[in-house]
Amino acid sequence: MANFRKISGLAALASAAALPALADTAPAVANSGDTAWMMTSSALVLFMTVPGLALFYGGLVRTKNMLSVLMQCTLITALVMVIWVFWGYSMAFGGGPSPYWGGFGKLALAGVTKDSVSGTIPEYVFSVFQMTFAAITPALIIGSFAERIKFSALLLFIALWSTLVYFPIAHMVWDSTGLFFKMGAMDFAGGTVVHINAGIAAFVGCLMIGKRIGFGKDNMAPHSMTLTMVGASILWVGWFGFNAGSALAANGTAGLAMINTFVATAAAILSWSAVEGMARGKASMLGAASGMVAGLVAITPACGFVGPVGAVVLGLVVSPICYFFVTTVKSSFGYDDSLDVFGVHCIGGITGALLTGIFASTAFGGVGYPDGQTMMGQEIVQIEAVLTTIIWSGVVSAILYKLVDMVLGLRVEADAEREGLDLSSHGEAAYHS
Amino acid sequence: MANFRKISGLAALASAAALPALADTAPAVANSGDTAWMMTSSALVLFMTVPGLALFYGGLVRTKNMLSVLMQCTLITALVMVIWVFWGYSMAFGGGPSPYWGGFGKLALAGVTKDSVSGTIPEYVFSVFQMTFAAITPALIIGSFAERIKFSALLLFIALWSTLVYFPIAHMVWDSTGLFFKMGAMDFAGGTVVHINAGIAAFVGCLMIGKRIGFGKDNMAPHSMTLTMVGASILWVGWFGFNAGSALAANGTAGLAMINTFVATAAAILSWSAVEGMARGKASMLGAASGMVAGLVAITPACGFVGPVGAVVLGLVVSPICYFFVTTVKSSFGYDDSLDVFGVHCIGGITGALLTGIFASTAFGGVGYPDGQTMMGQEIVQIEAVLTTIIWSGVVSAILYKLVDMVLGLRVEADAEREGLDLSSHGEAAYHS
Amino acid sequence: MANFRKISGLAALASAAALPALADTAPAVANSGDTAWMMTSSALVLFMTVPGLALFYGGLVRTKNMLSVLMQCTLITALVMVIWVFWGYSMAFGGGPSPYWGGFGKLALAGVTKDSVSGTIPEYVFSVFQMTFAAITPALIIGSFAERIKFSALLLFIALWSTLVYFPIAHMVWDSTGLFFKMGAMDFAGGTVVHINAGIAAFVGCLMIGKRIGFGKDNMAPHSMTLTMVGASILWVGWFGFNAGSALAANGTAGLAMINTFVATAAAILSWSAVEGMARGKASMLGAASGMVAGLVAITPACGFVGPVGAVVLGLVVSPICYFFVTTVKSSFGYDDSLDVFGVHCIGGITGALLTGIFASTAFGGVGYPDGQTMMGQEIVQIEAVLTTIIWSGVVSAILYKLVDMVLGLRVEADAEREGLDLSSHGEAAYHS
Amino acid sequence: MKLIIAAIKPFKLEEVREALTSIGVRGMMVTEIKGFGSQSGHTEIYRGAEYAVNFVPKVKLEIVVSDGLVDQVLDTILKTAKTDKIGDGKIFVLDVDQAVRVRTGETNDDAL
Amino acid sequence: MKLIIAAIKPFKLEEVREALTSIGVRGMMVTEIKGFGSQSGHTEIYRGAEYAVNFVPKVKLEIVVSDGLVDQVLDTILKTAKTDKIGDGKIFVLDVDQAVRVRTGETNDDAL
Amino acid sequence: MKLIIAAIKPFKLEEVREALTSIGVRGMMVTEIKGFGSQSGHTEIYRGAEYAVNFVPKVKLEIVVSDGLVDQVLDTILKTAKTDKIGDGKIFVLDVDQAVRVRTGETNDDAL
Ligand SMILES: Nc1ncnc2c1ncn2[C@@H]1O[C@H](COP(=O)(O)OP(=O)(O)O)[C@@H](O)[C@H]1O
Ligand SMILES: Nc1ncnc2c1ncn2[C@@H]1O[C@H](COP(=O)(O)OP(=O)(O)O)[C@@H](O)[C@H]1O
Ligand SMILES: Nc1ncnc2c1ncn2[C@@H]1O[C@H](COP(=O)(O)OP(=O)(O)O)[C@@H](O)[C@H]1O
Repeated sequence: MANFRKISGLAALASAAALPALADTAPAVANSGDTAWMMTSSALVLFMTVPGLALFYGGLVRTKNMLSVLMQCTLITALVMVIWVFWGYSMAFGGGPSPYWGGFGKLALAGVTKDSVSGTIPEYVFSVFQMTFAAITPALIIGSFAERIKFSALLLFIALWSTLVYFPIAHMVWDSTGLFFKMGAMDFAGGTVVHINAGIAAFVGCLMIGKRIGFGKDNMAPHSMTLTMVGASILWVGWFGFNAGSALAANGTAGLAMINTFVATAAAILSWSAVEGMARGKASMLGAASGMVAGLVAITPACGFVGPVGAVVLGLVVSPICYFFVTTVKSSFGYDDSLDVFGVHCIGGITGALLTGIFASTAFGGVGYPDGQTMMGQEIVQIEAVLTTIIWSGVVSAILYKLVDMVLGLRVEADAEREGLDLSSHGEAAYHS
Repeated sequence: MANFRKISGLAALASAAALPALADTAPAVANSGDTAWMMTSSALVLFMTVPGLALFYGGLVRTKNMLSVLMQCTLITALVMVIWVFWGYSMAFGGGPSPYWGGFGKLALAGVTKDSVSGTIPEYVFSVFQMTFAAITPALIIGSFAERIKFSALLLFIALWSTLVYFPIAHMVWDSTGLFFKMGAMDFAGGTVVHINAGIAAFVGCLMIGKRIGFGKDNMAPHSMTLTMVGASILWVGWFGFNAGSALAANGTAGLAMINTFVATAAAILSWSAVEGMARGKASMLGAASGMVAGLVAITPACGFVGPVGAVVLGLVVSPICYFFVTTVKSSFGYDDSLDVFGVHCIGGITGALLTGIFASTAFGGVGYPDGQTMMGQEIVQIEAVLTTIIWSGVVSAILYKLVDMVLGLRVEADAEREGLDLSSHGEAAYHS
Repeated sequence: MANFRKISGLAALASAAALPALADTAPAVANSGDTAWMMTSSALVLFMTVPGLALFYGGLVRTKNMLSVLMQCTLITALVMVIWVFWGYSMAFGGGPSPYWGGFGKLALAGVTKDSVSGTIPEYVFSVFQMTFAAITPALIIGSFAERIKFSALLLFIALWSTLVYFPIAHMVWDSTGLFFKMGAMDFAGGTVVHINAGIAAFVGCLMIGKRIGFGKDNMAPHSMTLTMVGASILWVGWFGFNAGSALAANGTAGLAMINTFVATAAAILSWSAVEGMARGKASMLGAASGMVAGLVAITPACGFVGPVGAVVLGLVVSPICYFFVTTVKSSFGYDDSLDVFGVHCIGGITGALLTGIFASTAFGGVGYPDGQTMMGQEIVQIEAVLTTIIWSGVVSAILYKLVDMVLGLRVEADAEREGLDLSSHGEAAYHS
Repeated sequence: MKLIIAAIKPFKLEEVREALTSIGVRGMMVTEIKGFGSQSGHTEIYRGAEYAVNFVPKVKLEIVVSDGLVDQVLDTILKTAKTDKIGDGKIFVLDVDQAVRVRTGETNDDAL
Repeated sequence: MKLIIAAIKPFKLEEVREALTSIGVRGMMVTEIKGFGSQSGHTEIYRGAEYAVNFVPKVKLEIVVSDGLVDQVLDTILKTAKTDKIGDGKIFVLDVDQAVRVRTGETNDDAL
Repeated sequence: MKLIIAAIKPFKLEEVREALTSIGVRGMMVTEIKGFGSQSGHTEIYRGAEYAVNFVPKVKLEIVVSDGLVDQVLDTILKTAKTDKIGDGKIFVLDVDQAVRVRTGETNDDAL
């Protein structure tokens, strides 16, 4: 987010221009238009998580596990938000000088008041916007081990994961002292910190937790493709807050991020449907919804840097790649990533991160690289950022899963899994007639 | 809303600072950023009502009564909006000098044009924002007597109730000549006028209408916890319009209201789930959704006055209190408040109103009291406002229920109730396979 | 949209006043408040389409065709957006001098950068906002031949229809060189270009494709009135982006469009329910939802021109007219317009377009006519615009249906229709238990 | 052994089940069905399209009992399911050849 | 009395019900079932996971009639449910010992 | 011919169906039912309101076979549906008078 400013000096132009004199002479005052947009964006990102992601995932599980998915999304959101206030914001944006974390300077939002300003918006709004990112990222993870995770274990894992994986990586990417930020990695709205990060943690999770009982044998068809489509659509709508909100202002860069988020997604829907049409003769709703999410994931790092035609190409490209992973690769290796978090978020995120480095080139209609950087040089930076994230998140996640497994056990009993988590973990049923 | 300005002079600082000179010398012109935010907020509050509240409530009733709940929310919204144009706005904000109502000066929006400005926004936008509050408040009531009310009777009751209860109390709280406003009651976004007000009217309603046939014997489990969760989530998302919109501007106060609306809710979700976990060994989705709403209700009066840590504490506290009311108290007394409007909205609202008076203290990170006011003094004001609302709304509601019962009958026939209101009152069924 | 400026010079006053000097002397810079609102509006119009319209329509079909409706809405959206980037924007707003289309000057968004400004907002945002209109319009059409259209044929038809019908008519209405624009037709947010246009194309479509198997004999009751209500509500919420967004700024005119969009809709809900109550003794949810949409359609052309009381009257009037069409007229003539696109969108749109010419009069609280225009004169212009649209869209649509029928066949096999399009065209089922 | 099939009103299910349990019935199968009979259905109108729904929601019980219990079961259902309004339902009795409990392999009366 | 059980195609239900009514059948129980038979199901693919759905939606009718009506009922169902395509369904006839109408206590043929 | 009615655990359906197919059963009717028996249900609590759900989801199979196949069918179901936990289900056998295939009009054993 903030980092697009440094990278090229281009992105923040429009908004910066609006109050140059003021910024130096008078105390900073928030710009009402930027504030309006960022509050809207924050609400949109919450909307993505509950009910967006919850429905997208929930529709894909069997009826007997519906509420468990909804509960996991809801409680993760609640838990991370409370943690955010106490130590998350500080660890990510506490103002400390380390490239790895923000320090403890803003524990419990110390020093932040309603008159504090961050850029052109109130600091509370900046904090809230970032908080919504911190909440949705771990919620993405649950898709890989849905229908078998123990509820208490999940919450403990997420509390630890947010603290030891998310906050540090958010700092690295978006804080001006952060590691990737200094490297000049281009990640407009969080391709690495959100999607690759969650995607790899999910992948490790499903490997360590193991397959669902009956995997590959029982009919595990989505209980409501309707809800999945609703969830995916809400994700798309909310994602404008996520992507265009990452401009941290209502300006031309936000507009660019917005159009890209529209058209890359549109293109990815078309290409997933086309691939399906060719592979099995019919385009399915799950395919279109998957393409939608894949396109959104892929454009996330790129949205403020590439042009609309580049965005369309990015969208066209990402779906076949993800399709290949959720069909061929998954079935060859036989892991049970229940809702394809790895195949869509991690692979889609990597695709986006790497192509950002290419399509950002002015030659392809992008906004160009930071001063002195070449396409090749940028690509190397992009790769470094991706690899660092994969390793950090992958290794720490593995340790945390192991730890939680020892303390609480990661998985429910076989009978509980068979009965369904709704009844066995939450004591209710999603539907009664 | 408007009243936070008077109370401390703090709240409106940021936005006021932006146009001091202008305000005196030139004709008032709306600020585009504030206007953008208030239009967004208005749309969000409609979103809370339809489909938010409609789904939250609808999911909780049995299949056979689903459409009746949706219809009641929809028609109440429509009815109140039309009334609002003709006499509601005037009765609440007509500019009259009475502490109890706004007079008839703005019947049919007389004198309001697209150039009229209220504060920093077009008066149409102010009117629209207030209208959405007027629509959702009576819709909250229906939860207490769901599954048995006669449709025509409900509409008549709501038309009267809005006129004789809502508009006057809205005037008292939010108009600068209003009774509570002058007393210095702190109610940022409508804890009294919306939640306590509707909650007590609902309580009186379920007592007067009586229990559902089969209450305590038949399985009345929610027909779709999924829809209830979706509705609750939409309420949360929309509530940012409700709460942060009550700043009437896109500024630091709105930002404060927003972060509080996030974190108090998050905390209340956690504490409701924790209480349930301790009481029955499992945290349920209905519990988390109830905690969500309880947290939102409680933070409503407080959101522009307390700090984020105070908001978290408020959230943690409100859920156990509401939980106690919807479980122990309700079952001891045996009233049939079908969807717990009293236990969540009235009790949650009272909790919020009283704690606002405490956590607003700068000692607890709040913005402080109006000049010269002490915590004790403020608490007395808060209590007065709460009691006045309870008495006014309780007594007038009781009279109106009685009246409507005499004219039309409040309740459907037993057979119609057993068949379900969807078929008997609306001639359709919610689902066909 | 833009055309309200020309017509009276009134509408844009507030926003225009904000930057008069600037506009001439300095390079145009986007206004952050207007930009914030227009980005919000664009997201809202997408929200109308997916999942709004998809659910509104989807709930009305039988279970076995649910996904086909969702897929059609999703893929049309995706397809039109990609087309928009390549030639749609240019054909509508390419800057060419023709009254019929915009030329090829902006193919692939040539020349548009993040610093391009259109009015007071970034051109990307203007383009995105318009793009969402281009996507929802053809999606409206599908309702008339739902449950029997061949998927591939639909996509081909829509690609052609957008190109040969939508883009030209959008140019005629909203571009300052456009035919209707020059005639002074008052169509604030697209009554002709969106609703009449789609409505007549839909009507021609259902005539040419023929009735569903079992029409008038089998029970074709909506599979989920709940989803239909949710979809209608989302349409209402999103329509503020559509209508108030058509002010292209966050100002008093947007506020006027917003209040009108609230109250006309509310009035139309009430009057549809009232008519139903009189005709069959019960008001249904489908009736209220239909009234909601009819009210929204009717106020669309009028929302920036009439006053709130005029809007209420417009809403009260439109429902009985549409009711008459979807009941009496449809059953007399026996065409199978499955989801009443003609009866609601076309008829509602015509009602709105014609009444705009009347209620815009200052005598009825409207903003008045362009200089020198009389009510009678304006009505003639309105009628001309309506007729031109009906003829252009009707004739070209008929030709395109014929063409597509010859190339691909418009309709699925009888067995596929009986099995349901979800399985036969998309290979999945909407629900599994 | 006999198979007793009863179609009753849905809201009577709990009451009937309890009454049967109290006279010693230990198992049954319950199915939601659409009943057709002298009780008439209802009409739904959707935007002018009228659908006569001829079926009424009922619950079907299937209970296998030893011959000795048949009369008592019939009596109990007759008493508890009765509301004296049309559509109260029907009871049919059929002969059962064999019964087996899957878990134990016990047969006939032992299996019930 | 006989119990006639018929599994038919869902879209034939209305037609069959009407035809049966016209020959004097006054009641039946209708259940949505999954049928398994020579008519094959379909395959659904979800992101590469393939599910063979072996069952086909059918509707089961259960009709108790007096012995005299059995042949006519069979004939009527045979005629109206037939589409000449695979999966048209089966009809089975079982013997019924007793029938009782809950509302009145009437028994056997009087109860039908 | 005999009608074999079996109530089994839902997750056993596929296994049982396959096993039956392999011994020559060519058709059946499958219904989702609520079972009541010695296996107890569960309790759901909604904001303090407690609902004892006495019924357990089961699947009911109805299979008409020629007399010769009955024992084999019973054996097969007994073997495949068994988990040795309470609630494994019951099987009942009834006599069938007639069977007809709608499509062809074939009767009795030919119709199965
Ligand atoms: N001949 C029959 N065969 C099977 N089921 C029947 C028969 N007659 C009635 N039923 C069942 O019994 C229910 C009640 O019967 P109905 O005729 O409506 O009322 P009543 O028994 O009070 O006269 C019906 O809905 C149907 O399910
Ligand atoms: N032996 C059987 N026992 C019970 N039901 C059967 C039997 N055979 C077929 N059915 C039912 O009849 C339906 C139609 O049978 P099927 O074999 O598919 O077609 P057809 O009768 O045209 O050969 C099946 O779906 C099933 O519900
Ligand atoms: N007497 C009976 N008549 C009809 N169905 C029965 C009967 N007893 C049991 N069932 C069915 O068999 C299922 C399993 O029976 P249950 O008593 O719970 O377990 P088990 O057979 O292991 O003792 C029940 O859920 C019910 O559907």
